[in-house]
Amino acid sequence: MTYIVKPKVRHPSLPINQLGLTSRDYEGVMSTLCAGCGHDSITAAIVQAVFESSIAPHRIAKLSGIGCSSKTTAYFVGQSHGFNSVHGRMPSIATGANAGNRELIYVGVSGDGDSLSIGLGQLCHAIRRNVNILYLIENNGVYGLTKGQFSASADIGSKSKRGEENQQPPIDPVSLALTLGATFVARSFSGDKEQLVPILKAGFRHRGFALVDIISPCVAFNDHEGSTKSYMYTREHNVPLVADFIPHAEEITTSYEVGDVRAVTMHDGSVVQFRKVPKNYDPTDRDAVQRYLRDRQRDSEVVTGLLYVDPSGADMHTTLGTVERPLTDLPFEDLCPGSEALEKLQKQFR
Amino acid sequence: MTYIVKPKVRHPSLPINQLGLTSRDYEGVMSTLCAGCGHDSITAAIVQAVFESSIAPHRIAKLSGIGCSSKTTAYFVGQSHGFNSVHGRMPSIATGANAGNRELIYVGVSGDGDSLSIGLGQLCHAIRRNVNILYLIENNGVYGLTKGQFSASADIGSKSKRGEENQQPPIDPVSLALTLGATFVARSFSGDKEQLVPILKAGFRHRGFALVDIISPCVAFNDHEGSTKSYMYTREHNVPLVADFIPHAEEITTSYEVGDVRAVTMHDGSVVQFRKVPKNYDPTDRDAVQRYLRDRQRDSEVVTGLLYVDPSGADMHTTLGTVERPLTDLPFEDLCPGSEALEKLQKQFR
Amino acid sequence: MTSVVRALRTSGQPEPRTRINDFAFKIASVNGTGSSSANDLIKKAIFRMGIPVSGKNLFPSNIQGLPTWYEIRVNRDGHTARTPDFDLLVAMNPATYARDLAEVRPGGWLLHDSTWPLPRKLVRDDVKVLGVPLAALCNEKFGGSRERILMKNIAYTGALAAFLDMDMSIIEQLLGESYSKKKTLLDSNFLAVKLGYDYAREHYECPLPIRLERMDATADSILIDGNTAGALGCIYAGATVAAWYPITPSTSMIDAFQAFARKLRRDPETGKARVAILQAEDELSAVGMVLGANWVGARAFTSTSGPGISLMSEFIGLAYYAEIPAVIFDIQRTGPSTGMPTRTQQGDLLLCAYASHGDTKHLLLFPADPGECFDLAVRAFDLAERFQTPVFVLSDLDIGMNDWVVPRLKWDDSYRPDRGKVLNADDLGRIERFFRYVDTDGDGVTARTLPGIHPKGAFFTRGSGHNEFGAYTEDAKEYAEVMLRLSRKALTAAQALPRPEIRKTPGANVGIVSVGGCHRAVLEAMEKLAERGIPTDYMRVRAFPFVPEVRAFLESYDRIFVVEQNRDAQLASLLALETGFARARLGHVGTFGGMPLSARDVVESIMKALEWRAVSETSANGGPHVPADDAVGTDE
Amino acid sequence: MTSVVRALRTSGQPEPRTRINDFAFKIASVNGTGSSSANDLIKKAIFRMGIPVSGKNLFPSNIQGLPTWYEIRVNRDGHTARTPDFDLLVAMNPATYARDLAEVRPGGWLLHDSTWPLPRKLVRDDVKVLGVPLAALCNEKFGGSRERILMKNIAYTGALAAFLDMDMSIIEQLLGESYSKKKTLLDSNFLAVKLGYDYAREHYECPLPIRLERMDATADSILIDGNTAGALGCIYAGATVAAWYPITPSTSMIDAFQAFARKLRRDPETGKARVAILQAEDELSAVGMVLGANWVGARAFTSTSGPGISLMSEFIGLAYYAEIPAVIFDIQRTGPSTGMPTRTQQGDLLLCAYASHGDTKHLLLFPADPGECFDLAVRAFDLAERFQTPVFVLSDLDIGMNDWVVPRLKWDDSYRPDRGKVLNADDLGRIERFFRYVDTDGDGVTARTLPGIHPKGAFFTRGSGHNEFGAYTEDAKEYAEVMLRLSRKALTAAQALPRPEIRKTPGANVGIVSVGGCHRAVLEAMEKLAERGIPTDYMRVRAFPFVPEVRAFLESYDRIFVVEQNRDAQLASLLALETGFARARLGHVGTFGGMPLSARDVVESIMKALEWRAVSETSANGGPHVPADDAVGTDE
Ligand SMILES: Cc1ncc(C[n+]2csc(CCOP(=O)(O)OP(=O)(O)O)c2C)c(N)n1
Ligand SMILES: Cc1ncc(C[n+]2csc(CCOP(=O)(O)OP(=O)(O)O)c2C)c(N)n1
Ligand code: SF4
Ligand code: SF4
Ligand SMILES: [Mg+2]
Ligand SMILES: [Mg+2]
Repeated sequence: MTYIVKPKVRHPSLPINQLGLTSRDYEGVMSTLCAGCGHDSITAAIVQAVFESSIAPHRIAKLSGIGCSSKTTAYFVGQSHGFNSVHGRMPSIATGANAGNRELIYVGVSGDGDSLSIGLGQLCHAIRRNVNILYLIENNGVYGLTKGQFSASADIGSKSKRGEENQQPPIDPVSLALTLGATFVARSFSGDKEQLVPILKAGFRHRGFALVDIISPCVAFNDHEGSTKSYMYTREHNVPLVADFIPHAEEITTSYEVGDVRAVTMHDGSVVQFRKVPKNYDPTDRDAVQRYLRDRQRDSEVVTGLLYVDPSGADMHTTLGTVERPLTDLPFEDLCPGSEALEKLQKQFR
Repeated sequence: MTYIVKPKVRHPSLPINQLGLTSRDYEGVMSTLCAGCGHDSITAAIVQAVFESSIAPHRIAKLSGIGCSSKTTAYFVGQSHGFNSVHGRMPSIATGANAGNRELIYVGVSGDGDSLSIGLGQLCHAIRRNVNILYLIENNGVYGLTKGQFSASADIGSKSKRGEENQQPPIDPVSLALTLGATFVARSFSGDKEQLVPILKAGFRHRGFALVDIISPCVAFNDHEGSTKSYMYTREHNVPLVADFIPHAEEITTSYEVGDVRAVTMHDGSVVQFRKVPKNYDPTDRDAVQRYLRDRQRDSEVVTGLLYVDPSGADMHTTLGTVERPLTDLPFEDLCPGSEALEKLQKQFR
Repeated sequence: MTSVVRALRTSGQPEPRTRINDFAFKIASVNGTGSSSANDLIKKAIFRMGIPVSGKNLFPSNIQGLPTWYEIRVNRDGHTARTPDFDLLVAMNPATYARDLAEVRPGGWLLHDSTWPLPRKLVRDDVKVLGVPLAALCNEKFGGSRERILMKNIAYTGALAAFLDMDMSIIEQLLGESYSKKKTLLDSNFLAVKLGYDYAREHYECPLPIRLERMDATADSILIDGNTAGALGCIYAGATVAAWYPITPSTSMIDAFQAFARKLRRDPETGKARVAILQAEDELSAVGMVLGANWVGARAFTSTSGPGISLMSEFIGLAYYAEIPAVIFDIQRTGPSTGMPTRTQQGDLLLCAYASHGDTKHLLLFPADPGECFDLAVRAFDLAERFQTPVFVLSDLDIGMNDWVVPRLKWDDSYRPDRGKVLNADDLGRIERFFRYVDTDGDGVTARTLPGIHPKGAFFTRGSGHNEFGAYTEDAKEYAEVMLRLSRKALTAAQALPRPEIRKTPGANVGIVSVGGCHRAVLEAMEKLAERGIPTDYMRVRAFPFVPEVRAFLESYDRIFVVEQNRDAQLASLLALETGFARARLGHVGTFGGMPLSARDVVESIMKALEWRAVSETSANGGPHVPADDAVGTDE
Repeated sequence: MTSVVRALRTSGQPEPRTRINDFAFKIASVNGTGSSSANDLIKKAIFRMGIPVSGKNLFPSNIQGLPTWYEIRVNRDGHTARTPDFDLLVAMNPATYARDLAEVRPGGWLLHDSTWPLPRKLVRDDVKVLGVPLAALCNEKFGGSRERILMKNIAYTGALAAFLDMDMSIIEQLLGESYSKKKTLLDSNFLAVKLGYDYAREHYECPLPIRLERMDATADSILIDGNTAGALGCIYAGATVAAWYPITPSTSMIDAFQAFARKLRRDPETGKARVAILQAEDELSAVGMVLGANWVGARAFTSTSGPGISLMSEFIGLAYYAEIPAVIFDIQRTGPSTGMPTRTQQGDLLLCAYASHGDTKHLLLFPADPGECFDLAVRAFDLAERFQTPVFVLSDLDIGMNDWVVPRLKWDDSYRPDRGKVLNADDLGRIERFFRYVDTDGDGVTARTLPGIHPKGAFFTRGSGHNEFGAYTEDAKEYAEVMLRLSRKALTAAQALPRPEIRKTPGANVGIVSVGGCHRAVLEAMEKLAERGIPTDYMRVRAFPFVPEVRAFLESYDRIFVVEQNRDAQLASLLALETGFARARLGHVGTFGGMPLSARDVVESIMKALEWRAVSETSANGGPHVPADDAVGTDE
């Protein structure tokens, strides 16, 4: 069985981006996921975000673990390298890759099982290192690929397809990330492309670990009555905050009544404008954000949107003090001290 | 080299507990740690706590990972089984042991490296399962046994012996545990036995995961000027909350002005009395506690004490719905359905 | 392909006109369309007709929309290993028409949905076409697209019933059992069956020359998969703790254990569970839980597959060195790495035998079919506790997830668990002092104690260097003492393991060795070889480490072929290491592409090897590069 | 003990009155008391005198307060393997007096602190006592308990200098170098030396019959440990990413790499680092980082020990199957499990060769000393990139953490990294389409591309089943194609690996095979065996998998002994598996108690085996249970 290549008929009408590419140029192979799977909608949002951001496809590096969600890296930006690694260990691959070549644009796609069960330790430590990557958790509350067991993000009382109730408290990646000092934390919903795309664009620009927890219903195993990760439940309990992303050098046109809007400037000069956020909601105040989320949670509301951002946080390379140029680009001459140096330094071993 | 047995001269004067045992009966083999190591003070506190709680030594099960801290399970209660397992994976051993025999009294001893680096995933999931165990993190900010590398609990700016400054944000087990829904969270200091002992006693009684993060200076590698885990630094920045532990059926004598004290009753009827806590500090209000800790933290104060307790939380067995009797005690007859049943149930395979 | 092979391939052509209870057919469909219940229905109906049958489910690592196949073999002589020769193919998936058609033997049949005209891809002049307008028939009778899709599959069951002469009363009965509580479903299903059945009989001469006929060969048998049987074995062995992390193809074993436990492990008064099933956060944690539970004296196990074993490696070494019982089921799948999660292989033999760093050796059990999964599961717990060490039960996807015909499971009510040398409170009360690792009787096994029993029983379990008293040591002599005793223990254990199964044929000077799921294919191959004038003797190893008679067998033949389902001849490797026999003299025969082994694979490779007389030399240097390998590997 | 052995043990008794530059002594002290700097001083002074010397540090897995030993051997012929025969013992630790005294050879000397009367435990009539009141001398001159303790150790250095006739000017020079910036420390240290030196000369006839004499055997050599040399190799190979998790005995390799990088890898302008050193949260993460870095084209490595390899197993399988370069240093320690972290062993050979589930085989390099750690580190990166697979450098605690005399390290400035088949932007621009796993030239190695270079270079790296085009597959044929190519690749790789070192002796019909750190002990043993009329030939394997000449060597002798430091004859196992040679014919000789191998261990076992003429039979069934094993194991 070889992979199914999508027919690439280019409609002359298709809009093109600054690189002269159409959105079709950012697609990948045909998805093999179930019809209606939330993950496919996220794939579509990624394609749109990368296209609109005019990123050269081959400058992107796609990383994932194992799971239905992790498969999706094959379904977007076919002209970029992808690494479908092992279950739960993608964060370490990403960390090493980024250490070697800091200039690539990294996007990691994972699932709630991949990131919150087997991969929890690596996720936490990648956040701690503030590795420069856009990290997506396609969160459906179950292990889809292994047929629907509860994952660590399943809410108490949520029912499985067989009718069992989950009794264990969930691990919420958002509050976890905030507690661990993450510098970019968002939650979204696969069904809300309008909200998701700008978050992804901002995430690509963020210099550091950008965590986006995306509720992404599993139609095969967790989209039924009584599940708290179903389309229906999420739509009903979703409290969306909206943010617009204005890339660097694009003038800010949209404007709202003062107080209603709050703008945050990213390290590269692009701006994130928050609207439809509660009065004096401050996306740069970690504690305030945490408090707000917990309060909403108590009324079992699911707040989505770009929730917290700290554009000034030091990423891994800043902490390591590595050269600006990717280590992979350094000429051997800059790396090997040569025979003379070897002669000299051996004095200490005499 | 065989282990060094302590000379057991029994002073007739030594006080005895309800079981007629003296504190010497709760000691273990001689410590091989560095003179002055904080871990040894914690060992002493454990001995006192178990002695005063009149727990039968052989009903205790001691578990640990690998590290100087993990070695200490050999240094207390020599008449109980100990399991010095592998690095960072003790929580899973404890979970399985507790699943098999829920009646033993489990104490796990770990280090900041053991629990927050290699063992972080297992720690988080043991907390999530609310395994019934008193879990100690002997926290010195370094990997002692491997000679002083920074651990994940090292604070930003803390200096190593060689003078390097740690640049990565620390993982704080206390706020992590609170975020993950832990039902018993405390922080203490190896140098404050008076505070530590009652916390340990309460922890033994708590039905569920009792996390005690204990700052325990490493005199060999992290007790110098500039370290935030040194005796000096901790003494200077310590904000101790005090709680008394009154075992079930012991009448509550001590009394304080109202408002100044707050009592929490554990599931077995014993009572924890909080004094020297800020006005209307509520150790059962998770969010309030988290807010208070972060505020103090901002002024780089280290709050110690029994910080949060939820005596009503369902432990692992409650969630699993297992029988009250330890599974290890069930007679084989109750476990094996026998030949007739086998005959019957094979109909479905015809 | 050598002449021999070609000869074989076409041997028996042209077909005898009718073949009763001796044929194979394959159903190609799309996963997630409910074809599996249709396939089960067919398989079970044949079984109830008293005819030996087997089904091989070739499903994708995907939940919905990809190609999936189901192979059913009927064989009156009880040969139920996979066969790659198909007499009939049911083509329900346009995406795979071409490759599916290619698998039909010359002179065979193709059943397709004739609602639409026959596509070019389904035309082959040496294959007869059977058209049944499944969609049309169902669309007429059923509403709702989902129902129509499902019923289409039930309908081909009806058509097959007609073509193969299945007993309709049995089909009715089976449907009745499955939908006893859902009358409407029962009706619609039976209607769908009838639709296909009647259409076939009206438009074609039924039955076909390949057909079924009631016989009485399965009365004392059941149709069961190894994961279900193994789970049942764990229940009967008295296992109280199961810790696991989902991974194909082991997941269904825990599902089965959970289902059995719900029925058989409830406290009659309180309704509470007499078992703890822990879904761990990963495999490291799962096996850690198993060690913890065994340490307190519970019978605990985990079930996983290759990737899980790799992750458990560190803990396995701890269990070996600290001497903690543990039962680990490895339902092998195609490796390395993630590999092909829904394909079978015997690729973890070497890993499991010596898992973890340092000098280690573990006990392995090799079930050959679901029946042995039940028996060896029980045996595994006894061995683990008796020898205080990890015991691996090496099953695989084919045994674990496919239904096999096996004798009814038996249980001896006098069975009591062998807990090994465990001192109870009285024992401890009597002795002066307890030392964990002192070998009093020289068998390498030392007494252990459980926590909470008695103060005198206390000892310190550690993976660090320890002497026979259980105390920490860095002393070479003390350390070596314990390590040499562990070697002694392995020798004692080998004697207690299941003996190899040996079958002799008069005049045989070729020996065949195999393991696990290869068994049935080898037995069939031996018959075929005998027909070709090549009598063979046979040894199936059932456990590791090996007893001396294994070496004795190897030494008694000019040519030895080791049949196994992996690339690198891992069983041959274990034989060479543990018996001292030259690896170069062990010919490697097997497949490793993920398909269950067939007798043809075995016969072809051995014929070829005997022709070329070159196997040993080749395998000597090239290790796995026995030409046979390549041929078979790429034949599939 | 057999007669032969006893004969050996006492051979050469009574001692010749004087032995120049040919003796060994041992210093017993308490760890954390600074004795190590004293021991280094002694060792370096002897080295500077131009005399071959070696030091073995036997330290506990503990930070302070437990017994620790340091063994120094001086040998004019360059035999610097460990020797268990000590002429002199410095007893600084009352806790171990008894066992320490027992290690002195009859007629030897004991140096103790005579501040206190000679304890009974230190009395042996065949050992001469040298009393020096170290404490008294130091308490008189120094204040502060810490300083007094430290100086006591420096003082025995002085006494030894007198007894052994060390060159004081060299000691002065060495102290000057270490304390160039700390005048006061320099003075106090030299004072302490003088105290011991003068007292010894005033109260005893100095030097002793065992003494030093300047020679010129180390002029072109250095005194270095393998971890430092290996780290330097990584710097020179151009490694830019190191990911690790602390574990004895590998930690010092990363420490050294960090130290070298600080000096040699700074951007002259910005002072920023041209290297990224990542302290991971565990070994799974460390190796994951190494794979990630190699995937983008950086030369990345990790250094760990046994437990780390076990944890890395799953990722190692991914690297093998997805064909990602990786360099992994395994500084072996005594296993299994935590084992004895501060003792040496060669216990991970089998694990590393076939790590991970499924069919895998990895490239291994075996340095014999620190010099080879440097060379093979560089070689490892070339091989990993050329063959796109993990390469293990199997060092051990003895090589990695002890100082060895080796020839000065050389560097050829014309060296350029071998990046293997990596397509650059131009290559990609030219071709029509890129397929990752198509083998164009039949050597089993296919071209790879790096991310970010060119749109056409894009491919999908996966550990799941894939065909030669890099596409996902569950097809047996496509899967097998790739797996068979990987076997082909291993054969190609074997040809590119370091060849075995072979030494022939006229008339030898006994062959010895060994690996890594056994080398020097074996060379010395060969001389001793020759003296006893047993000429032997020798092969040291330097890499795995093996080339055909390895098998050829095995086939040319009546008796083959495989010398290695583990219980289960792991090298013999690899030889049996990969050459096809009968494991039963490979005699196992070795120690596994954690002490570096000595020539005596080898000679004794081989003599014994030749006496008993029983090795092969025994090892046949019992596997590792060659009596030699036991004897040596428990001799230590
Ligand atoms: C080491 C290992 N253990 C188990 C598995 C089996 N497995 C594959 S995917 C998966 C869970 C996937 O869940 P999630 O990450 O939520 O992805 P989803 O399918 O729900 O999108 C598991 C357990 C594996 N591939 N590797
Ligand atoms: C798998 C594995 N990796 C690494 C080690 C080496 N190691 C032993 S203890 C330790 C860290 C201990 O740190 P911590 O838990 O903080 O204990 P401390 O010594 O500081 O009390 C490490 C890395 C090991 N034993 N096992
Ligand atoms: S199983 Fe669930 S997660 Fe997987 S593809 Fe289907 S819907 Fe999506
Ligand atoms: S090294 Fe540090 S942690 Fe370890 S024993 Fe010494 S003081 Fe304690
Ligand atoms: Mg999921
Ligand atoms: Mg620590």
